[in-house]
Amino acid sequence: MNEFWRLPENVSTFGGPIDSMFHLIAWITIVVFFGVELLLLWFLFRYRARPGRKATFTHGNSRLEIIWTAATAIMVVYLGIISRGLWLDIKDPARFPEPGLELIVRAKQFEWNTHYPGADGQLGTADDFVRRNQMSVPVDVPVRITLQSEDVIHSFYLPEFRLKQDAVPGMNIPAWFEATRTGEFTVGCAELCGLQHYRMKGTIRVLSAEEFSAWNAQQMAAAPAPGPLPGSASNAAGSPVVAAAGHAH
Amino acid sequence: MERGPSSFGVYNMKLGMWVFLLSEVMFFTGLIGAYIILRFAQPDHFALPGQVLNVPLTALNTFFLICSSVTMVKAFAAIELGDQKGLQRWLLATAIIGMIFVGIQVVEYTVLSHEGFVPIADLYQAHGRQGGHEVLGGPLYGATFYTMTGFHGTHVSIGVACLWFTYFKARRGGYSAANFGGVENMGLYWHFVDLVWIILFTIVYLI
Amino acid sequence: MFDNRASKLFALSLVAAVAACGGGGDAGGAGGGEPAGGGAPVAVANAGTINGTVDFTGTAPANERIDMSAEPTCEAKHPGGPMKETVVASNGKLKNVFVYIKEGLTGTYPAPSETVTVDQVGCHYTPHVIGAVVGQPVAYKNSDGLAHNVKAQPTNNRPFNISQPNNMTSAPQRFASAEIMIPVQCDVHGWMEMYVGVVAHPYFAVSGDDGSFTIGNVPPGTYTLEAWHEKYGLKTGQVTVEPNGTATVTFAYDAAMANAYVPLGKLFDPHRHAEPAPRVVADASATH
Amino acid sequence: MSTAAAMHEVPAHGAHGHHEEIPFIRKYIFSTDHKIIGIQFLFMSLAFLLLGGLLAMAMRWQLAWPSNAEMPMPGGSLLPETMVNSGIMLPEFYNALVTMHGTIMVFFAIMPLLVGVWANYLIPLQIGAPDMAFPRLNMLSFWMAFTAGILMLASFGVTGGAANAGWTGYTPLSINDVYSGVKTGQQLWALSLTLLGFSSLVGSVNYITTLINMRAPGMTWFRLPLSTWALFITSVLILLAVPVLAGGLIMMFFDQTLGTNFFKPESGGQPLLWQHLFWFFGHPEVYILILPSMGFVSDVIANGSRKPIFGYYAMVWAIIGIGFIGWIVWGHHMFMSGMNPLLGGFFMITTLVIAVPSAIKTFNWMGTLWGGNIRFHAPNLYAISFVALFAIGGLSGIFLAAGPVDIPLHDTYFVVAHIHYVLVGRSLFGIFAAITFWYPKMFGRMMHEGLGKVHWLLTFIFFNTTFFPMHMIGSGGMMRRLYDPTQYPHIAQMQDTNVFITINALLLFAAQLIFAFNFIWSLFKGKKAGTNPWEANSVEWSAPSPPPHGNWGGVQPVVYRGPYEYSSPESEHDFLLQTQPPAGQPVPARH
Repeated sequence: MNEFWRLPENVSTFGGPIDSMFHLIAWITIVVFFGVELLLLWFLFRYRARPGRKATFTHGNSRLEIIWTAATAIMVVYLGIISRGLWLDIKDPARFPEPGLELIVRAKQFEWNTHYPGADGQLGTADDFVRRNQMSVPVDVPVRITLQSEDVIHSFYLPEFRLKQDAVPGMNIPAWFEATRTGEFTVGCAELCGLQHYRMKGTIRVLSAEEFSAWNAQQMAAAPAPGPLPGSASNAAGSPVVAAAGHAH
Repeated sequence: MERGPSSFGVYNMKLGMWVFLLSEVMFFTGLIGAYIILRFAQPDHFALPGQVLNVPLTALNTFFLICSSVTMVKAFAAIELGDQKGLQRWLLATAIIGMIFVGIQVVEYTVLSHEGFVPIADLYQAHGRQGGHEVLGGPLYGATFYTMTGFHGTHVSIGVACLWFTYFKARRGGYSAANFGGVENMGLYWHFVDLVWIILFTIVYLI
Repeated sequence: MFDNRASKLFALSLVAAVAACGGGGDAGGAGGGEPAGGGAPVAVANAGTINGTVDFTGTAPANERIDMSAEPTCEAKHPGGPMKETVVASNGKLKNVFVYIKEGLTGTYPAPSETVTVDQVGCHYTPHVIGAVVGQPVAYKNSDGLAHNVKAQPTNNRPFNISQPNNMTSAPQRFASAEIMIPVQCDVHGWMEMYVGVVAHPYFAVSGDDGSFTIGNVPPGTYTLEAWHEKYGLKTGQVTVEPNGTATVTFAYDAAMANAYVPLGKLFDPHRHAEPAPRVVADASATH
Repeated sequence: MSTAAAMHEVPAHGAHGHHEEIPFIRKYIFSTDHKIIGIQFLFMSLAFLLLGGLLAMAMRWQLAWPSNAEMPMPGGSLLPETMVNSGIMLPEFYNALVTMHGTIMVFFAIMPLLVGVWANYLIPLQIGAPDMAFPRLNMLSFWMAFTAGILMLASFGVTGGAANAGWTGYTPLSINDVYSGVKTGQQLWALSLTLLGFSSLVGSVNYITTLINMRAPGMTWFRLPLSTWALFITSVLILLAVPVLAGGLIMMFFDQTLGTNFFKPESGGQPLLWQHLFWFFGHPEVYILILPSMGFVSDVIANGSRKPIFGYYAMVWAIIGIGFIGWIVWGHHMFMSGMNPLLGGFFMITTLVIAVPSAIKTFNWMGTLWGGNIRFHAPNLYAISFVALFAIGGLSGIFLAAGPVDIPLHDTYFVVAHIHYVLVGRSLFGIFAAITFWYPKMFGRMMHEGLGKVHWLLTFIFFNTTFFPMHMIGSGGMMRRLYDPTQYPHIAQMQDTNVFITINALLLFAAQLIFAFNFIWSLFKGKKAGTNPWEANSVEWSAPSPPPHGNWGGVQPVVYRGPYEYSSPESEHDFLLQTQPPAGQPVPARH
């Protein structure tokens, strides 16, 4: 089925359940689809107009109505219940696993700037370092990210991780993922965010624990974050954190 | 043509007015809903009732509007009995009270904006820079306040215009005990505007 | 709804009006009303030249290294590793300083027809600082073969934002009023930035690698020059240009001025060409 | 039948005399006749449909051969440098195309085609009323819609170009030209939609009043044809949903123009507030765009299979049910927006539940075909393919309704495929069925049957070849509104599919020209149609084709039975007009 649906390879822990649910729904719908369409075709052939023949005069059948209403209702409610559970496991902050690494992903037209805690392991301190459009995370570690936006709404999209979450200016939106294998994957923007929306892409590198700590150390030594241009849109919008905290008099 | 054979028992104009008012309800629901959402999401951008707004003045204004509803009812009652003079008198009263309401609202706006309570962020900050004393709440408060009350004010003004139209038509004897649809619809609209104001007053000024 | 158009029309009519009376005022003025090129010599009666240098004392701070790894094609064009061009100073001379005649000019100077072109190579703008006459066409060229966008954020002109998904040259942009300076940036490559100085006459220049600049074809007279640098801010100087003579001027910048005030989007005009309505009123009341 | 026909010969002539009195301008331009207004809406929205299609073709071209100077878009050289530069379409223009295609198709093509045209044309005819309750308001409604359309088109010409923040106009992109590069265009967008909102509001007040108040004697609620039922519920949805959008649009316009900050985060505004307001309108809107088609198709299928609609009451209650549940599902458009996930869980359930009434309708259409005597005339072909495609559109919806599965699919081409199966596969096929079915009533001539069948076949094929593959590139991870898919490696490898889609889209568009030709040709050359060419039952088929001013020329039709009494033993034919008096009862001449 995968090559039919062309799902990208899955490399996150919750990607598996999502995919199996996708395939469950896919199979249900395929069965229903062929059932309906074949029946339709049969009716079209069997009851095509022929001279001197009158159609059956009936206004319907209550038992049938009840049966197919109930059947559909049961199916969708079942789907609803199972999908709600999985949904909350992925999206509800109360159910997030204990993070091994916390990052801020701060979006702006048209960059994904990932803030790393730096030496003191604390975000929002002087020694944080920022990587533009290139994330690196350790494998098999739950990574918790806080999504922020400097200007418009962006959508943080990791196809291979089955992760998508909007970044809304003025909000701090939590998300998490845990990579299951090392490699280099795509970071995309899934919400129209302006002229260069299609170029708002980056890469995420999943490293082994050792590689990551080495990379982290090297980054802490390297250059600071590039500042914004004077009078550019990025500081016009102001820091989302500040905006969230309210207006300063 | 006025009413179809298997009709609802209400003539078209009246039914149409009811249906129209339904959509008006949704319009104000949208505005008020937006206000409530914003106020809950950003409490520090809003002031408590009475801190900025002049509640007593508006309370008086509310009282006037309620009176105008009463006079409107009187006008309708009068024409049902075919009392032309009564109709004209009460319509006139309603129109005038309506104008008083709008007038007071204009005064309120002028005072508030001079105090620096403005809907627009730039103006708001400009006022702060020019040493105007700090207004509680922010431009967001102003924006929601002026939008909601402004749209209501527009409805009242339109109502007043229609009232004058109805009044002059009444003076030409345009209505009778047999034909008072115009007055009735005018009343429906006016009571609706009144009702909306009572809700707005409660939510914006009191809560 | 049509606010930008309305305001633009208004501004233009204003330009016309002011220019007209200005032109009338200095009928005898040298070079008045004659077409002038962006720095290119045209016939001006016994025109002189201003030669100058921009000196720089102290050690220039190291420019910020750009992380271009996300854009390999660009990175490849910077053998020494991509750097920002905030301060380009070598043996005591400062590059990319915008110098223009601030006061002392009379007459009106129609926009030259030739286009000033800014190229985008290796995810850098070249040149990094340009000047243009009010109304002169400025075009942006993309030679990188990958997506750039050119976002100008003036204070007194209409902002624009042009995408260039591939090699191409943008439609020429014209700035309707004088402004020192207009920041231009690329949203795809946050490090890409350059500055445009828009003045109401052709008497401006940008200092080169050796810090030198030349403003040619200047009508005789005494002028106040102003120099602008994106990090070290403003300097002013006086020159007197003799008929057919050459005046020299030197601006001395100094590493100690690191946190100088750097104006952006400041209005400038020797005798109030092309200023938006509010400013005209304000200045008028100030000067009379 | 004969009596019914006889009953109408005389008034028809009488009415002709009546026609001469009305001067052309008042008869055809500023007309208050519901039929003329319906036809005005028809011409306007078909023009917009064509335009919207053209915009889509331009987008598809860019997606197949992205910013490729070797494959310049045909006619691109005619466009200004701000749209297409040296043979390459600029993102500015592409984003404007995305936005305007969506806006025009939803608000200026499909919505008027369903409501503006058929509510105006059918409601009075199907309930046996001489005209609308408020003919002048009706005229106002059309001319407001027309003005709104002009404003929307004008935005292409203004500085900065047309709106480019998507048809959903998400804030703050849509309110701040520093972010979008478009100021006037976005303002015009908001204004135009507000105006259109008022137009449809006035319209629905009219439809609802007419339906409640002006039904012919004997036309009880449960004798209404399903088209009218659907249009009634649709009008109610418009009445209650559009004001909310209008409120939001006005706030947006204030933000753009006055500098208020309802949706600007930097001074306390809430970007998500706009999404809530928009989708609170937007989801009922989706049903506004589908319910009428369900109605038309029910009528056409019953007529085509010469059989009473299966489970009429179930059908009516399904329509009403959809109308109600439609109000509490809007959040599924915001699963990824940062809305509280618990809220998301709630919307997930409601969204899935709304599948039930849709399923009921599908099964009932099948039941209607079962045991029928199916005639494959063009309208019925459209209607049957509607049922076939209805299944796909509904089933793909289940993927998106289930939150976890929506995570990878949200904002991808899977959504694009889904919405097009709904809006083209359902709404548009329903519209084609309706146009071909009621064309003879409108213009007194039949559309050419052969051309109709050809158009149906080609449309059906190319529609599926165009939109079905979008499901796969969607689940393959191609985001929507993407100017250049080849930028992403995981999408670039599906580029051949994009080319395939584009080629089929072009063919699909070409096939529509057949319909356009058929439509215009039949106006003049079509076979003359009798009063009841389809041998149908509902009241409009007892009026002359085209019906005169006043529809029955002063005669008040009387209704004796439901609209679906096909093949009833009561009649020697396989159909039985609602106005046909029971045997032995005389025709009452009412005035």
